[in-house]
Amino acid sequence: MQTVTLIPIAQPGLRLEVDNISPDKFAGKTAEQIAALHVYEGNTQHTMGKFFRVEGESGATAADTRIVIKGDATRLKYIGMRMTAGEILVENSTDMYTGAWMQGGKIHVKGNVDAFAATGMKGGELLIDGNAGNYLGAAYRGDWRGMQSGTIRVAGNVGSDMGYFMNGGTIIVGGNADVHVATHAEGNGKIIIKGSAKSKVGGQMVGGEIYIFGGVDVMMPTYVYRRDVDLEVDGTKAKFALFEGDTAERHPKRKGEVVYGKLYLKY
Amino acid sequence: MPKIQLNLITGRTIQQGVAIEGGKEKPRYREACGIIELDPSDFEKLGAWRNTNVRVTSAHGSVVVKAIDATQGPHPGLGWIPMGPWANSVVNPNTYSTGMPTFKGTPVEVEPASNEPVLLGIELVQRYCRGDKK
Amino acid sequence: MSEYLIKNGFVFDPTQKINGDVKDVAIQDGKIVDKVAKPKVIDAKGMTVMAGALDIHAHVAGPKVNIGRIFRPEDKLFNETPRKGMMRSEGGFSIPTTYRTGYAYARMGYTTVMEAAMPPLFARHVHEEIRDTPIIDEGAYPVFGNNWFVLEYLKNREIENTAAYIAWLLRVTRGFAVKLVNPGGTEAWGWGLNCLQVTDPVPYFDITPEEIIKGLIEANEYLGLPHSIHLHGNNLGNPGNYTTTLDTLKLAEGYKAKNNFGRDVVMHHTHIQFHSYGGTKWADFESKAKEVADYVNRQKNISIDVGFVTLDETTTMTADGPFEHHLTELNHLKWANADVELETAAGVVPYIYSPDIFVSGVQWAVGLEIALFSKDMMRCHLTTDHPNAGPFTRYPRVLKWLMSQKARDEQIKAFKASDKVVSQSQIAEIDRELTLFEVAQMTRAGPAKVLGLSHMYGGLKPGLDADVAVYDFNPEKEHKPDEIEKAFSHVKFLWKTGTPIITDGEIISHGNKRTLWVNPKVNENPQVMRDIHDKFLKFYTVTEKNYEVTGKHFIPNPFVIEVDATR
Amino acid sequence: MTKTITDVICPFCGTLCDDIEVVVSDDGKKIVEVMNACAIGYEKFHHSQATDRATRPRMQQADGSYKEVSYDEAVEYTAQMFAKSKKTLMYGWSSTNCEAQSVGHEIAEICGSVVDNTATVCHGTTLIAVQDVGIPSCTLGEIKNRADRILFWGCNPAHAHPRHMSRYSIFPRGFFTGKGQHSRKVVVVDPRPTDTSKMADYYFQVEQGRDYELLQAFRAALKHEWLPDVVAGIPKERIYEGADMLKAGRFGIIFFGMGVTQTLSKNHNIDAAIMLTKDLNEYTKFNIMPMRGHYNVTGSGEVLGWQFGFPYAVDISRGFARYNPGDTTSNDLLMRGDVDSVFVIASDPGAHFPWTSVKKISELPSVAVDPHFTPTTEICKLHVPVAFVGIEVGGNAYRMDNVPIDTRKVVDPPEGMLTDEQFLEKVLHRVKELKGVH
Repeated sequence: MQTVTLIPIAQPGLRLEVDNISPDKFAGKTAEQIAALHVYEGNTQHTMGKFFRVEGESGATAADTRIVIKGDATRLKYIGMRMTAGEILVENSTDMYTGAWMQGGKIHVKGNVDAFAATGMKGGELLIDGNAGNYLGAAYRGDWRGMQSGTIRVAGNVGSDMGYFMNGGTIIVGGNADVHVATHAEGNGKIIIKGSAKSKVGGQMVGGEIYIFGGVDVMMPTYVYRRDVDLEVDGTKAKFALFEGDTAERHPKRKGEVVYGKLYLKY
Repeated sequence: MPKIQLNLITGRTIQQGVAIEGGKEKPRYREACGIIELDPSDFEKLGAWRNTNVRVTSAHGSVVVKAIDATQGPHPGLGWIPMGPWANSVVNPNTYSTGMPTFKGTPVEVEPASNEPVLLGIELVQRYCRGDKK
Repeated sequence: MSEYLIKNGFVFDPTQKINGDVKDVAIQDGKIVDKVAKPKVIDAKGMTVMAGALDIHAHVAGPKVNIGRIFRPEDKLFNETPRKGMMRSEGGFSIPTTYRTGYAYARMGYTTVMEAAMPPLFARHVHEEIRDTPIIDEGAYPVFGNNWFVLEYLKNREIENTAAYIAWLLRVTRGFAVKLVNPGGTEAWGWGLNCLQVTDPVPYFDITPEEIIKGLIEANEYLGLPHSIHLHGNNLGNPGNYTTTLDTLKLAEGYKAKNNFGRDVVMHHTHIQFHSYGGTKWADFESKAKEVADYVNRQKNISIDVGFVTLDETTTMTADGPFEHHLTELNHLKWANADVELETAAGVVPYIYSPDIFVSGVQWAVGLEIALFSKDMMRCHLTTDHPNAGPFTRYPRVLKWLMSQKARDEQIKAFKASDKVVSQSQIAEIDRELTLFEVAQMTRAGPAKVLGLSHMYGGLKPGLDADVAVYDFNPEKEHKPDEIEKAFSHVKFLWKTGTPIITDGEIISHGNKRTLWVNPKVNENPQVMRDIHDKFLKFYTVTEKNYEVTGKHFIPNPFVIEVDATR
Repeated sequence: MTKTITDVICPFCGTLCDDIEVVVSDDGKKIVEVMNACAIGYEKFHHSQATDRATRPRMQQADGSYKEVSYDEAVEYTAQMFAKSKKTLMYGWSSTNCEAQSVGHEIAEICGSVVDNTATVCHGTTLIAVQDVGIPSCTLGEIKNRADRILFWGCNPAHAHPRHMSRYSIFPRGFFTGKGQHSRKVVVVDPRPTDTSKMADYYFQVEQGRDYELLQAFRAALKHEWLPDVVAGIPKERIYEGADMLKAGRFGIIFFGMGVTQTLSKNHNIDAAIMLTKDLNEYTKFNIMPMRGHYNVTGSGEVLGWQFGFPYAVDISRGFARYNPGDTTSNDLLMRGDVDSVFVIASDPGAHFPWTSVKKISELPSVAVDPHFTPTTEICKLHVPVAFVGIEVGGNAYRMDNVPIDTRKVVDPPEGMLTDEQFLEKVLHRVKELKGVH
């Protein structure tokens, strides 16, 4: 695998749209060609080279291209947008839409990511050592097809609306979650929160699973306690209380069984 | 000095509507919107006179308004400031990435401030834009 | 003096029985002429030349179209194009912005489009969107089939009063024709009910769809409007509905067209694909296209447009309120509804016609069968009931299927439930391939005649408007299916009333777009005027004075068709 | 000799009353009397006549004071600001006509700006919910003529839409509702009793911030699902009773306002309310409608809708339209420092945005186009006073139920004053010159 390193040499006045920072766009290009790719600051088109020193070589394909972003990336939007393969390592924090609509490959952010990371994610892996903003692994506005597949791991806390309209894949949160977890989730996505959650957890959920280790401050009134179960969740063996809901929603039947959203609370 | 904790909500009143069309540079706008409506029970806790000034402080800012009796109530524990610059000095600007600040449901602290003036709307806004707002 | 001469093209013009002869077409000051003196010459050698096409039924402007745009941001995702030169930015797939709508029609060689359903109370909105749709001439059909005035007049068989009300409403809304959508059923939807059969009573109003349809045919012919009544029948989209459709079509029997616009039909039944279903439930769903097409072939006084299913993710929208509620119950996708006081309703629901779903496959077959079983292509028109069965931008793909059995076979093979689609339809047995002459009938001459606009559109006869499309398509050569689709997706040249709009495939002008409307004159009718005054006082929430659409800011460039119906 | 102009449209709130009568002086220059309007509408018509209103543009000076300048200078400053900016926030649009909005949109497309309207702090979250689950709705006449269940959730028309109850909802006698108020059951849900709840047959005092829970509980109650004893401060018995009462109607309507759009859960509150409405259509006929605030905020959404495909928060910075509340919305853009100039028209963010956002506006090149003196005009670098739409110039507007009504001119504006549309046309012309487009 070949590595391309981007070293910021200037900061934009506004946020910078770098949807071209993706193994798919870099593959088969020299450092010069990569430096000539476009980035956008509002209505103004710049070349990548104006903001980054580009070092190294990309691989022939996305799959064997690795991108390392050093320095301050907090004003960079759309890193790895729609990437299908390869790797991106961000040594600090990023702005919005990190890994939005990604289909494959891996993004590792050592700092925090802002809102809308992994919007409409179809596959691949997103690793966040810090915190994530709102709408992590959520659907784009109006779309009933949210996160379809893939894995997101956040070491820290996440904002509101994680897994909005989630249809599949897994999100694992080391810390706490703000309001609205897996709202409108359907199908078989899975969210694990090792810390605590606030309120509106699993609201309007039709299907999927939520595991919470640290409790919920206010439960939805439309979840019904079923039974206790012993489980191993992401390496933790424990007893969980199983709630099913959202009882206000329509629920499909599978083999004569009504399928509910499942909420597991650790004792 | 007694202080009370309230949950602050904001919104329209017909007086606010009339005042904004009558001219926001006029004292009438301050009379309509530079106020906080408190439940009688909260007045008791606060130990302040009706129609005296109070300072309302949240994690997001602080403003002086005139405390009056709830016109639509009872609503113990809830404070009401009509929408406008006074309310917007203290509301929670967090949009939760929806574009909408959380104008309703801001925890605030209310304390008597009978000697502090309630600024005119435009005065208030110009003050904090010039940065001399604490 | 702007003059153009399009030389050496293969010309197809059913109005002159010209079938691919190599001819020249001359344009002078917006009209087709015999000859020109000092023209700009365009060499169309090896290309196909036709009149600009007409779309007789598409939902392109107005409240429900805009609900579709507004509530489907995901329909715009990754398909927006930026402003370029004088061209505005474009966006949207199944419900494109007004600018993309105008550009996309022009690119396909379309120059006239009819908005299929205008709620009278929202006429201003419809006209604002038409104003912002470049290039193409447009008209809009106000809906009458559930209008309280119409229901009350026809309950007492008051044809003259109905006609006077129609004349008034066409004028104040700047409307083009009389549209009916699920007659009676949409009023029933005001109470969450429906009328599925033409004999079902309409709640409270004590009238049936049958009586509404016949009454409006009579009123339409009393006025002698350019277009016939334009009907979306009852029981749309349900298995076994073809019997309702035949009952509906039969209502036209015995009526004769009376008008000065060369129109022969008294009823145009729209998107008949949605009305030609057999079976008793989705499981035994089947095509009844043959039964319906055969009846239409026999009956010279009715015409149809098809509403071809294009197998896309699209957005359904119709004034058939109860149907859209039914649909959202089936696919559980977001549902918008808009009931309109005294007049109509509308619903909007996204829908995915998936090649993996057997019913979608059969619906695709039904549309194509209707066209391929039709004997008179002047009375069978190409539509997708945009965007209901698919976006209008798929017309070239539909042409590919109509013109190539190979293309159809490829699609049949691609269906997941291929065998079941074949067994529930007849599409696999049909070897007919439409000719370019028939295509010109379906998309030009036919709709122009049925709309009563053959004096302006649909052909290349000297004296007609110079709407001319040149396709890079050589009819003498063999073509792979996809080459057909490609050629008709993008004209090489296009003129709109003599103004060059597209040259060498590039849009160079917004043209001189017109809004068509019909202004019938009838005898003074004090009773109808009193009724109107009374209904506005008691039941409308806008005043009578604030109802009429007036002013250049709504219709900057009107084209009024006067009709004298005074007795 | 005065003359009376009838069927005048009131340019204040989304109720868009069109039965106002205005008596004007015989020279057509002065409004003498206003009839049928509510207190707010009456005030708007009369204050438009104020002698102390600004009639020429005003440029902010170094000391913060304002100096009168010509319209030409104002056009030049504004056009230069647009041309030099990388991303201008064009905010407002809700108290002007659709024609002016259209001109502004072309400026935005040429300059690569963001167009956002007041829905962003009003019913923007409603629009997000509509995009997620749709909206079964109707025109106000359907309610007048058919409705026997009227539910006001988090809205207070007695104060915000004063004539709504008499014209459309609680009191009118319609075709199937001849007994007016007696044909209807009125329900109010609000964290505090209001002047509207005084008129209600049922009042639910919801715990502030728990509307989402209560709405979902109502939906569950429709299906007789289990509920905890108390939800959001309401005993479950009352929730079951309320659900049955809504089901028992023939035609119901839910009106909702900023009580839910601006409260925690925001779009989710509306989402749940819309789904409650959809559920009720399993049993009877039900619709739902946002109580839109400004008289033409709906129109701004419609025009943006057909021109760009999105109802607000439209980012055209790259020449094509993009939309995502949370990113392309005014308060997020301002607080994140993601715009470099601000153009405000027909609204007052200075009074209605959180102070942190207002401060950002004051720090940027900024223009405020407004007939009034407002907190916004007094912190922007340039104030361009214009004629009052709906009083001194006509033009199209959309009512809260999307019904388009063409507003009327009743008097002339003061000598030499421009309208919104005229000023924007001049700016567009100049911007095209500066950008070299035609």
